Amino acid sequence: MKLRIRQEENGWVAQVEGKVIAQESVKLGRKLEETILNAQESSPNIVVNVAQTAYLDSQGLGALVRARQSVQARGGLMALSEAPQHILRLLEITKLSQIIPAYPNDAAALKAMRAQADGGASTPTTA
Amino acid sequence: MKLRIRQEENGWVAQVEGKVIAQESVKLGRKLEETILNAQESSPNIVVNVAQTAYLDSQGLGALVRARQSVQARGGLMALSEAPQHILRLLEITKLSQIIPAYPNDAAALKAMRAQADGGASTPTTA
Amino acid sequence: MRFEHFIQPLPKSGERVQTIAAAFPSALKYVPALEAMVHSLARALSFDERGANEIAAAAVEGAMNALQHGNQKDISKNIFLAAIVEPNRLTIKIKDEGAGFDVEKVEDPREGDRIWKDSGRGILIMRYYMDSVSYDPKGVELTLVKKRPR
Amino acid sequence: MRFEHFIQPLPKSGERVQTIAAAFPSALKYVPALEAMVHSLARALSFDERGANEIAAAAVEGAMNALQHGNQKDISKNIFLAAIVEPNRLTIKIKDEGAGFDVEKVEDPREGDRIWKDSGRGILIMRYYMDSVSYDPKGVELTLVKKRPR
Ligand SMILES: Nc1ncnc2c1ncn2[C@@H]1O[C@H](COP(=O)(O)OP(=O)(O)O)[C@@H](O)[C@H]1O
Ligand SMILES: Nc1ncnc2c1ncn2[C@@H]1O[C@H](COP(=O)(O)OP(=O)(O)O)[C@@H](O)[C@H]1O
Repeated sequence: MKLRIRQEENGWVAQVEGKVIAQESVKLGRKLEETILNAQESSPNIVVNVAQTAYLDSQGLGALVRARQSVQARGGLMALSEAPQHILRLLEITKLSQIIPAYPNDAAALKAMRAQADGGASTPTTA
Repeated sequence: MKLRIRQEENGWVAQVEGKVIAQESVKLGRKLEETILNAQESSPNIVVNVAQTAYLDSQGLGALVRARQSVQARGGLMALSEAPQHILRLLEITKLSQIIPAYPNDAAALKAMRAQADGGASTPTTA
Repeated sequence: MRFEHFIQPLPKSGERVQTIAAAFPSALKYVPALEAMVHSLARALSFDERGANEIAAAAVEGAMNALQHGNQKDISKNIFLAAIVEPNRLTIKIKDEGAGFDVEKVEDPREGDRIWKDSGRGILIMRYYMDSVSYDPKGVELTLVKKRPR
Repeated sequence: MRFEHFIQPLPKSGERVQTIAAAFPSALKYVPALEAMVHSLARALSFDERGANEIAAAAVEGAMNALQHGNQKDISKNIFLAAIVEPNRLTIKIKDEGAGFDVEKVEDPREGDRIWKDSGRGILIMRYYMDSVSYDPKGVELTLVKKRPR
């Protein structure tokens, strides 16, 4: 796994590449937590870009669920971006698509979360 | 292994990427033989570009030795190009550097072999 | 458990059926080696990248369960892996040295509040990736099957 | 040979020493899975890409010899692999079910006309890549050792 986390104008983007298994899933969870806890803004939003993610194991998915909760506890939102078909399918199979929306790209995800925070509507992608 | 063989003005270039082991070494040998045997020109020269070769096993090296002999039997020459340090070292350890010269790039290799065929001098790279 | 007891009931290698077997200590750091072996094997058996990722991902789920639930991370206990290659299918077996469990009692992670849990999706995911997922009566040996391409 | 006879003399896994063991049928198509496993293992033990390639390449040479010279490509015969992980070094053992050989009698592939041969460089290459290369008296079990980084 290669993980890069950067701050954009409207929130954080975590880019996750390669295979997310075993120790890497633990690391993904820890890094997302750190980012969310240390964010200076009041309601941090975070996008997880999985365009180059070969696959995540169930603990990697668990890390996303935990991050989704942590960010919510701070009044923020989380979403995926650029999810390939196989990851969208995985989210549907596990029904995590109900709690983790997916958008075609980082900008769309950040914009949608911003709009939602402001009370607007969002249009996530579906498989 | 990913293998691409193309014809240039002064000879053939075989680009070898990744790991060359087991069945892949057999394939490398077969493809080089085919290229040399089917070449239309009278004294075919061939460059093996190993810039992206992670490593070759001893049978992959053997395939290069056989190609070196086949090309010579047809009055041509063979050389490596863009060999990373670890491949240059392998050639030295096995002393194959004595029979398979290495050049910094495809053009230099083709030019040197051309010059050598014309009776000129060549200056291969050493580790 | 001795390796022999895992190996013995497996088919012997011959022209039509071949068995690859391995044992890994129960530590997270060895899981990628198991993954790499299964992935590479699947590729050699003409599964495409997607198919090989699915088989490797299922094997990782099985190995993680063996490591965490079965062997309770006791590094002196082994995760046994077998890959049985037949002309039409690849079978992966994963066995641990733990107490076993009853797969019938495992709760559906998609129902109710469980959607908010950060675990419980391994078996579901294996079922999605593979053609067949089953356990021996004791719940220490997992069998995963996927049809080979063509 | 039974797997047990290969496994038994190996160190049992514990906190300081861990043993990974595997058996592969003697077919070229399984060598990449062995390579991938060893490479991934070496990476997990903090060897860099270069070091992991060297270890994997040496294991491939050993496995190819076991497959071709030892087991004579008899697919029903196994190539046994063990990786013994100690704090300061990684040991790879490769054993075949063949008749063995005398490594002292192997000729130097760098001398005379042998430079023109398309084979005979495997052991030389293993010696270059690893810190130690040795055989048991019979010549069926190869032991490769490389110091771990730091
Ligand atoms: N090899 C095993 N040994 C003992 N219990 C197991 C084993 N595999 C699975 N289980 C049980 O089944 C449950 C569901 O497993 P799984 O769907 O993989 O999710 P998770 O491992 O995240 O809990 C586990 O929580 C565990 O109680
Ligand atoms: N496992 C083995 N069983 C029997 N003979 C072997 C084995 N390994 C190596 N040898 C012998 O040693 C020789 C040298 O091996 P090596 O240096 O790897 O080159 P190559 O395999 O290309 O001949 C082989 O040709 C073979 O005769």
